Amino acid sequence: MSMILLIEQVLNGLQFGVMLFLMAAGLTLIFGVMGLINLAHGSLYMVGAFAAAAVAGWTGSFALALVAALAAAAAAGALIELLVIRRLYDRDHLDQVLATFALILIFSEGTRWLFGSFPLFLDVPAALAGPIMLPGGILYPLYRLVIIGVGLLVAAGVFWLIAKTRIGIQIRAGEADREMIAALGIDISRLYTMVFALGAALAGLAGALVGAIQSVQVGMGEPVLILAFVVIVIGGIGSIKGALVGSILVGLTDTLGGVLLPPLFGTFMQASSATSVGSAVASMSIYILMVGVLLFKPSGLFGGK
Amino acid sequence: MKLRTLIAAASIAALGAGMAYADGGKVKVGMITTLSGGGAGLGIDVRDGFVLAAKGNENLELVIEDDQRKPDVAVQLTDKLIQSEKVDVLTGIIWSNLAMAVVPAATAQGKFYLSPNAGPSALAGKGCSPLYFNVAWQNDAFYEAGGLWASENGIEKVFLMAPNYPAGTDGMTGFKRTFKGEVVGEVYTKLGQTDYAAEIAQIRASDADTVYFFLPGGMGISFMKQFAGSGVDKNVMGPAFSFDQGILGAIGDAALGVKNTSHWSKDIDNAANKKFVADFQAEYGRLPSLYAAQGYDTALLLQSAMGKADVADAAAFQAALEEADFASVRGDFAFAPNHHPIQDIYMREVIKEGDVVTNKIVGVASSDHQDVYGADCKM
Amino acid sequence: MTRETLLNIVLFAILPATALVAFALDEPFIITLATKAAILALAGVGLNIALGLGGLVSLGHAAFFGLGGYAMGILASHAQSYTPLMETPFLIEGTKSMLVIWGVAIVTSALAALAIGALSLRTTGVYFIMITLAFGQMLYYFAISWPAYGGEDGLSIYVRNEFPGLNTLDPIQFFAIAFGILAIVLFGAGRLAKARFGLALSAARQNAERVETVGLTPFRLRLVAFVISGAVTGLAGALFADLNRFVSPTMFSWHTSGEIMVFVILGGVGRLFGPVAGAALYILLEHTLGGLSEFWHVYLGLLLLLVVLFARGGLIGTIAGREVAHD
Amino acid sequence: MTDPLLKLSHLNKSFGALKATDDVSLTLMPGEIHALIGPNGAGKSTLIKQIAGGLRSDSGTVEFAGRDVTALGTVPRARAGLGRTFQISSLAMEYTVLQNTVLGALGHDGGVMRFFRPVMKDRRLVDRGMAALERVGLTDQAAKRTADLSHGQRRLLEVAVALTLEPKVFLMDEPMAGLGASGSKRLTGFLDALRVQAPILLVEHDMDAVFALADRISVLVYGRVIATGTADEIKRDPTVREAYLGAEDAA
Repeated sequence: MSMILLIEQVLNGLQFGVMLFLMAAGLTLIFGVMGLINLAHGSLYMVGAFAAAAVAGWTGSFALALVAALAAAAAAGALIELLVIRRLYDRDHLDQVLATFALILIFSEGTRWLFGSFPLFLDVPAALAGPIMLPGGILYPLYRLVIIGVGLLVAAGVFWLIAKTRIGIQIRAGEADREMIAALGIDISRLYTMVFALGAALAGLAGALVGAIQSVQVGMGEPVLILAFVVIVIGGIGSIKGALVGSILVGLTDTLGGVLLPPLFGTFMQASSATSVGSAVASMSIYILMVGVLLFKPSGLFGGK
Repeated sequence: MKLRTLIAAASIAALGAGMAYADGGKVKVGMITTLSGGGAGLGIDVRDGFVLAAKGNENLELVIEDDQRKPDVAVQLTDKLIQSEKVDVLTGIIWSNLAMAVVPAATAQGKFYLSPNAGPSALAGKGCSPLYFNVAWQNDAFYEAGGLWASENGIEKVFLMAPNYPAGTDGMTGFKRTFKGEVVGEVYTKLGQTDYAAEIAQIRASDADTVYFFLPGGMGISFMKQFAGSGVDKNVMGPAFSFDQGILGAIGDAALGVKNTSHWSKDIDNAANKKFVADFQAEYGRLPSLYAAQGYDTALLLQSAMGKADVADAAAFQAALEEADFASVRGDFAFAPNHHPIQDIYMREVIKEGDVVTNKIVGVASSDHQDVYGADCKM
Repeated sequence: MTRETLLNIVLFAILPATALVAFALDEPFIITLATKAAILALAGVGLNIALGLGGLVSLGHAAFFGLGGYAMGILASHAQSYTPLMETPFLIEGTKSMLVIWGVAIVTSALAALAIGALSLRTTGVYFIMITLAFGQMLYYFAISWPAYGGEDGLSIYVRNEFPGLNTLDPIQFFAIAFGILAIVLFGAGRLAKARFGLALSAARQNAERVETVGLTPFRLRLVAFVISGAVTGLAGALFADLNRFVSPTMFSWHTSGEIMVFVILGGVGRLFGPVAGAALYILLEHTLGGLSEFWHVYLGLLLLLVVLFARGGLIGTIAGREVAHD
Repeated sequence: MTDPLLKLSHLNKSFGALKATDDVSLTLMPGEIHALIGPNGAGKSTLIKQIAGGLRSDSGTVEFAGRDVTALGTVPRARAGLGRTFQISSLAMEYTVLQNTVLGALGHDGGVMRFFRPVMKDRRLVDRGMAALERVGLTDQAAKRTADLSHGQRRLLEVAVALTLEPKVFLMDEPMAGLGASGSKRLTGFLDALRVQAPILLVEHDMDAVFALADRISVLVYGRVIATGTADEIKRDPTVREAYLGAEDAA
């Protein structure tokens, strides 16, 4: 395999990882602050993508579509937080898993009811379409580079938010000790709604960005959700740094595993069976990675407790 | 999910067949298809096509059930339709894996099964049954035709891609069976994968002149959008499944110029097809897909047999079905001895008609195409 | 007699009563539904041993359900095609005998549970939920991409497997088999909960430190519970495959794990008959709501949400009230 | 001279910069009650965890009945005969009171991998559980849910569970807390008699009980044992008065 191809694949893995981070950041924040497992996070990703596709269809503007995705996902997040999620904070994980599993069913079929069963159209804006030439003669899609840029920017924003702002201080206080923030005179329920809406908005943004190069359809959030869970478990639940490291790790493992494993198996197997066995192992690779990490660090790479 | 559609007011002329019914001859049809969850669009089209063709036939009673694309649900619905509803004929399954579960269960209980979409190789060969008729295609047909067309049209080096599951690997095997050129790369992706950046990079790095792929549903949409954005300059070919009307709307301009093989296209020039396309648009307000065409043909076939024999007489009804005496929207249509179609497979190209992205026939890829599994079929 | 005991008797009687009425009315499909409920309840009873007694929230029980299913599918498909499963180092033939298939399903899923449990039980809380989910997904992707046994297409078995003295293709007789097993397992699970093992396991769920202090190892208790739980769910998987005469990777999907968990929750966590109530209710809903709307999952979701939020303790908890500690 | 049943030698434990246990050496002789006292935050709970096996020591050794158990965890130490009660009641709250003591009896008996016979019909275990309840005076509460017990009753149940283990050594973390005057007086009498069965390492805030019961007292301040001796010696010890009792008098 040529160096150029390898670099391109690493970029692909990075882009995938950055996208996962947008999902995982919300999940891990919500878990860290509120102690909640939210299986419905993938539905918020889907809400973002559908809102973006709908608005792009009406107005033709990708920028407006992104704004709509953020707004719709944040609103949907705030709504379910107020109606359902806040009743789950002091429940055990089992109730949380079940209730948010129920939310997935409602969101998926509700979206299908609203938008029909066919995938929607959402395209990359003309200005970002097509490839550009990178140093070293690598031809790479501009839009994917933009995704990497936006993702890293958002990551920096989230780190800044947590480290430097008032709400960040409150979030960190909440992670350390939930009773503490009440003692500090912070309106907990407002903080929770805000954190939840923030996580939802990040998921919605991811859905809209990815929707432009993938298929906007019902159920699109579930595979991403499971990967995002793998990410935060690897990184250590509640840790933003862990989410970032985990995302990149999973993105690279998944991309490079799919590329490198089949030829690797080809070195000691028949070509035809190597392709399918290699692909089979590649599709299991991130789960193997996760199990491996948990065996040596049962609470993830950056897990505190 | 249960829609009991009892259709009244027969109008034989409306069927364009112009024949008289045999006396009595009522038939109860059970349709099990995918109406909810992922892939529901395909089942809805098959249902709508079937209902359109059967409209006005009071001898045909239709019971529709939703399999949710789950094999276990499909098998249970089969039992239900046979045991409780006492249907005579089953139809509707979209997916090969569900067909593999339902068809043996139906024929083992002595019921006819007309497949409006899936055609797994096992059911065309060793597992064939006198009661099983495939009105769509054997799974390999579009791929074999694609390989033939590519060989005859100066394509030398292809890169193959499909999901790593049986329909995917079988399809690529079908292509390789008829393709004379060189396969320079072959990638099997994870089922349900949505990001194809890694594969596109491999395609770019290869010296293939053409990418031939099969990625059904959302996978194909994702791939095409990403491929168009990558600036890789290679021909794209595939079976019709990734370029059907329901999907083209979501891909948009990115699909323009793609060649795909199909047994049907809305511009096939015959009276039955013109009527079908016009009626379908009038009834449902959207362009028909090939799934709708298959549903429509299935109902036409069934009604042609109902005109000739009583379903209670299985041998006679089977013989009537074998004649395939109906005006298919595909033009010429006949059954091979293994009850799978002998039909022309066309090459289509994705074009833009006004604002609508759609398909246009550019030639015949394989005329009177027939599958290779019939030799194993002993019935 | 407590209200729960009375309720349990009613619940226990519902399935065979439904099947018998359907038999009298010649409605074989209703019998098939009752059979499905009995088998899914069995899977739930399996999960409930880990979840209810042991407090182990496993989101990967589809792994065992699927393994049981594939034990049936692989053995029966080899018997169907008269090809041996393995020739070297010694010959293993396929089989159509339910008893042998059940044995293989139980042993396979127990061994898998031993391996998965030994690794997963090193973690707790969310990590445990997620690592079990990951193991389930691993098997799911493996089953899809492994071509030997049908991959995504799954395996079709044309005729149901054999049970001595019974015609298994007759719905009512197959129901009798499934319900018989459910009854035996319910009895066993009830005894287990009250036996030494159950006392210690349940104590480990309530307070692991306490159990350690009296000199017992929570890890060992949980691992054994996980193995028993996996084996029961695997047996249910084999029966489910026989009900459908078909297996596919769907049995391994995380939705299956979620659904088994839904049976347990709908009925009531930790209640012996909870999964029976939950599975019966689920099947009932699937067929009544399914008849009302294409979008019945919305209603199922709403109902599930209401149960979790407002009817804690599930169906049995709502009707029978707080559980009294067993004597 | 007889050998000590429990012997701590130069135990250390730090949490970051904080030295929670600082070179602690202690012994517990057969038949004695050895009380461990000290102000809040002196490191008593940390030390108890190190002895019981829930917390690994940075250095030093724990010997139990002549055997080095430093490397062992909670379970093997419990099986070796260390009967511990918790400062904050640690019981199976959904169970009845009797079930909690039967659990203890089961732990002592071993043989937990039995899946069929109802444990509450196992005469031997139930009798042992009832006997323990009788000794602490909880017989009437046997069928009650543990969660419904008062705080004081839970403390007694803690002791009862420890009794079912028939340990060689008792490790009791504030058993008097929340008992009230008459309750602690009764428990004091009970512990007084218990030392014949097995010696007790007693962490306690109730000074009346400590001075009434303890054969020896060790004073822990900032993780260090600043003095060990009889009640009279401790009362007279100037460093103790300054570091501990003085502080209490002032308060």
